Amino acid sequence: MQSLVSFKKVIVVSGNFPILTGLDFETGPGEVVLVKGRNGAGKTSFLRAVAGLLRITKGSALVLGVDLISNPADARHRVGLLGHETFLYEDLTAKENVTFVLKATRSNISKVDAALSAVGLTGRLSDLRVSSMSAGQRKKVALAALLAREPELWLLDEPHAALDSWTREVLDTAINSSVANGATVLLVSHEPLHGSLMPTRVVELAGGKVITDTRDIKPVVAEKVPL
Amino acid sequence: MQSLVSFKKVIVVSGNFPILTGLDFETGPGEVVLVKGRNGAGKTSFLRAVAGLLRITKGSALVLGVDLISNPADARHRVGLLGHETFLYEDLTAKENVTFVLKATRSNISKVDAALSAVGLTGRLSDLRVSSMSAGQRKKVALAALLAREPELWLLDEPHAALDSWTREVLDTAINSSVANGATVLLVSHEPLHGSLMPTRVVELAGGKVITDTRDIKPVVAEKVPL
Amino acid sequence: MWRDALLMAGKDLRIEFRSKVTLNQILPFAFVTLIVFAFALDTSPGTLQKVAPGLFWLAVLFSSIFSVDRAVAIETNDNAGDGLAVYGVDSGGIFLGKVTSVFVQLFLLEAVLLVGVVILYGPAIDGWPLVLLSAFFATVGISAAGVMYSQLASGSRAKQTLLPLLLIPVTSPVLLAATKSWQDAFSSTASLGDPWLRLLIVFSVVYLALGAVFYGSILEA
Amino acid sequence: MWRDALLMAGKDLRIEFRSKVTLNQILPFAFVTLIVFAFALDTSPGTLQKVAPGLFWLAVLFSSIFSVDRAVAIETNDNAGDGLAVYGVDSGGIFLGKVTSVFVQLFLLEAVLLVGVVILYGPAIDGWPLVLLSAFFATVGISAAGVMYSQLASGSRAKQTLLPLLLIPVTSPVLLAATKSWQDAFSSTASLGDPWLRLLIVFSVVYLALGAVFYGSILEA
Amino acid sequence: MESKRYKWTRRAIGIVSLLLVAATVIFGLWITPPDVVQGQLVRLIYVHPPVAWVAYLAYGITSIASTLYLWKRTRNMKWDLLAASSAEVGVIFTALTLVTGSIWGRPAWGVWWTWDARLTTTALLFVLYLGYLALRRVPATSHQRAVRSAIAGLIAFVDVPIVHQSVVWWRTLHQGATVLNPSLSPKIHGEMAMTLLLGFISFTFVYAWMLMHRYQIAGFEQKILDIELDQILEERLHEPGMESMQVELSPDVEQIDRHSKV
Ligand code: HEM
Ligand SMILES: Nc1ncnc2c1ncn2[C@@H]1O[C@H](COP(=O)(O)OP(=O)(O)OP(=O)(O)O)[C@@H](O)[C@H]1O
Ligand SMILES: Nc1ncnc2c1ncn2[C@@H]1O[C@H](COP(=O)(O)OP(=O)(O)OP(=O)(O)O)[C@@H](O)[C@H]1O
Ligand SMILES: [Mg+2]
Ligand SMILES: [Mg+2]
Repeated sequence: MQSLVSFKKVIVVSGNFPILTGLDFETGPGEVVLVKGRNGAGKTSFLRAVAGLLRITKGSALVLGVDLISNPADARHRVGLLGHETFLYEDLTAKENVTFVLKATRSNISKVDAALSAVGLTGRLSDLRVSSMSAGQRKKVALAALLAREPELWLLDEPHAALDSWTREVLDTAINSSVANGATVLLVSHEPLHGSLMPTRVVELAGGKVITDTRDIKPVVAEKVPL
Repeated sequence: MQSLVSFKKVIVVSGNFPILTGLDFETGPGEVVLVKGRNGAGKTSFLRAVAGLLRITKGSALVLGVDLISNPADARHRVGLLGHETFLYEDLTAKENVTFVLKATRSNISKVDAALSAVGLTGRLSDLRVSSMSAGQRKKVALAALLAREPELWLLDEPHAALDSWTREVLDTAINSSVANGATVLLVSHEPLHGSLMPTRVVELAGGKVITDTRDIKPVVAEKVPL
Repeated sequence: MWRDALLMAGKDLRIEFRSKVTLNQILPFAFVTLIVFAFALDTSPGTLQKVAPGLFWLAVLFSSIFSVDRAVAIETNDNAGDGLAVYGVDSGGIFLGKVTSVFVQLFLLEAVLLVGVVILYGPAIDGWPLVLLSAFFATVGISAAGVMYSQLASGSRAKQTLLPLLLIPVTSPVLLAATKSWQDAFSSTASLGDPWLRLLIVFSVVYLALGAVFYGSILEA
Repeated sequence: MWRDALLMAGKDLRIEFRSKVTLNQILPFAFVTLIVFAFALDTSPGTLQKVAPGLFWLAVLFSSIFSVDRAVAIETNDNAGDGLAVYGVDSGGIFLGKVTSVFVQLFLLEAVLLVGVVILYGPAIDGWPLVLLSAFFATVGISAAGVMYSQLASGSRAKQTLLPLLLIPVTSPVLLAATKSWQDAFSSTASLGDPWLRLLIVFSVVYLALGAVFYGSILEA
Repeated sequence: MESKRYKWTRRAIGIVSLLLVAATVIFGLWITPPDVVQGQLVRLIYVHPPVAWVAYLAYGITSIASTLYLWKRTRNMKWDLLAASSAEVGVIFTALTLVTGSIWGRPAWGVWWTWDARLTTTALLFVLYLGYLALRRVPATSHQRAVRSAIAGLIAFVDVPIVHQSVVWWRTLHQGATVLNPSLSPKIHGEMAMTLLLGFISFTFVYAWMLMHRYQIAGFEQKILDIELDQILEERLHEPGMESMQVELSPDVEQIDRHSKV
């Protein structure tokens, strides 16, 4: 199996604190990896390291065939990151933000409208400045940009937070269909997953390293609380 | 039944946008009200209005016996708000932040250590500046301040987001025990609730008003996905 | 109110002590300002000595912009100001606390800066009591006006640029009066009955009063 | 790189057009600066006229601080800069785009400010070509150095105060050279062979080159 | 706001100001004699002091309206709109003061500008109210904007008496109080005094006309906002998610009373 992400004994020290402490992780295409762990375990830092945004202090790290130690920037544009921050410009509208992202990644900007309406940002909302949007609406704009970009590697850091159940379905469906097209997904989540999105593998972090790695997951679909 | 929050035809217009459009809501002590609704429905705004942080344009609003139209500030210190923002000072440590909140609310500062260890912020973490904390750790600091304050009315805006499952349990237990002591809780959440926290009532918002209000909730405990 | 003022001042000074912004950044900035003024104005050698008080207070005024900006930014980060509202902290107390914290920082800055001015431009100082009293009241005025206007300008995402526009005109009387009174102090005509000193006292009292009255409405609005 | 530069400049100018910060706030601020300078320096009547170029460039320098601060703040809000990294936007392009956007805003500001200076301080201007060329290269230099240092200073939470501290010293040669060259232009000795103009050209080229080379490493670090 | 009466009053004031300005021009340029010292230059006196005084008047109105807004019992959005309109017109008149003064100063003093106390304080007045207008453009709710700008406007007004007294407090190059002096006895006489008075009246009318126009535009802007608000409200009440609505929307309940909207 070709390896998409390969971290070997990765150590990240920042401000004299060891954030990642010898993390080993490997994944190939088409996987949906759920990354679990307590608050402060290093999940966000792990995803940022994979995206090439965090300087690796020691160890070896390959992402999409690029060595992050020597070229931290070269894999980034093939990676899609949706995190606690949405990377949006407050003074631009939803549409302008998505258009900018597509131009910046040299993608086809004809997909803007489709992506916006896929997440339900139509009419008034597509021309509303991000600064007047609710928490969930902002997240939707970021999500639309991600959907339109179709990256090869999705790094999702608690993507469901702030989204309503309708948009959660949209996200889950999008993840499933992109995985069907060969993309790989690393997903951090504290919520018990349910519904259509099922991980192929669960990795648990603690103290900045992987402590468990489970591959055979029984596809138990959770029963939703009827609220 | 004595009414703790009583909103009648509340309209909030801000920046020429009707955020709340004639919202009716009433609750008495000891209730746990789950507030649901799509992104942008007005849930956050509703909680902020109850906390007296959003100016009410029209309608009548009473919170803890205080008229919000004439005295928007008078009920605030008896209300605890935990929202998308945590109101923390980045350059102060966890302990200093909680101590400041308790001093500002003229509460007993001897409860600081107990509250911090209740959410698991002990040792190194209690003296770590908030600026170096992970998303979940920040939320825990805010939660600790809330627990130590013991407000009469809890306004929780997606409190579970970013918290790990262990801390979720802590939060749910705390809510339950405060409700047992007569506090009232308004809880915004997009996640299917499970576990120990069961709302006594579910209110759904859309377009800035209450559209459904369900009181008899079958206590179906959701099955967790065994991940 | 006084309790809350103390609490706020303590917190703000502690944050300053942690981040050392005034010490490490605003103070050097003030010095740099003094030096570039000298750069831009290097005409005859006597000029700089004559305008030393003016340059000193200009440098203080520009530094104060950054200082009050930060004092208010502490509360707008992560919306901590909303937190204060929910905790029921008195708005007059918030105002006085912030003014105190800014005052302490600016006054210390001025002390160091004065040494710099004496060394760089070499004016002779006669009336020390006048120098100190003028500096005291000028600093109170600048801090009070600064905190109030900084709060007025907050909310705008482009606050850093709006603040100096609002603040400099309203504090320019303080700048003028402090300059004049120092000029008197530096010459042999120094006396504590200096009319400029009286103007400074009036200004500081007026701005403190305005702030105590209006700060609440600005926060609530 | 050029494509990315255009994209960034377009976006930044659009944001400026939306928020109108330069027009509504930085420009009035520059005027206020001109007025308070006069306040602080009102000695003999001839003085201001003589130091007009110096005061003009001081005002521009202070305004440029706010301008570049905002240009970089656009990317640090909501960590948009990390976004650019993930989208694979060329760092040289980011630099050039930001410099272009800042340059356009500052140059327009200078045009208006010059009218103000002529009216307020009343210098006589002879060598227009020299005035324009010096202004052009000085502005390029200030914008390039400004964007680079502003990026250096970002990251620190107390950026607004760190930036002027870093920026003023490195641009003071530009300040000096632009002042001198305008002084020549305002007298009858104006010629395009002015040595100060040559210095300005060297500076602007050097800062542009430095930025294009190092901006990437600053972003990465 | 756009009642018939308002419209006709405005037009009448417009016509009167036109006639008055024409009369001022005729008197100022042809009827009055040139000055012994200043020659033809003195004719600027029929424009320059009046525009300065009208600027004071405008800021005075702004302050009164701001106070009325800040005082809870008289609080009404109209006062805020009036304050803003008057300040805008005041800024224009301050600019005119600066311009006519400069034009006068060039031949009279040999410079366009000098750092005399009156000139400096007038320039400050100009930027103080530019700051006021900039503050109004900060995105905020209408109440927030009204409170903030009212406070800034009141404080800025303190400069007006300072400008007026500057010639007394500081030894200045600028003309001392010739007309509005403490003893209220004008030091100019006859035709000149009459023409100056005429100039003052005519510019006051011009101010009134401009203010009414600006205020009306502010009213229109408000009305457009209200219409937009209605449309958005309509949209908001039919947002996705409304399907499960238990009760029917009763349209009359949903009307937001605009005039109490603060
Ligand atoms: C830019 C330059 C100038 C500015 C900003 C300026 C400003 C003003 C202002 C604000 C007033 C109203 C004062 C008050 O009554 O409270 C005024 C009045 C007046 N100005 Fe000027 N002025 C300027 C230049 C001049 C010049 C060059 C002259 C004549 C040589 C002049 C002659 C007068 C006179 C005669 C009055 C009426 C004074 C009175 O009766 O109280 N001004 N000016
Ligand atoms: N100035 C404004 N102009 C236009 N719309 C605005 C403005 N301010 C707020 N809104 C809208 O107000 C609505 C209410 O937002 P609010 O944050 O209360 O929603 P929410 O229910 O908490 O959503 P979420 O689940 O996404 O957090 C949103 O639809 C938002 O777009
Ligand atoms: N400068 C620093 N000094 C001390 N500790 C630090 C510093 N920077 C980061 N940390 C610590 O690094 C750890 C990793 O943080 P990270 O954001 O990756 O956690 P996470 O798993 O995403 O947590 P969460 O679930 O709360 O989002 C945290 O425990 C944090 O306290
Ligand atoms: Mg995280
Ligand atoms: Mg919300």
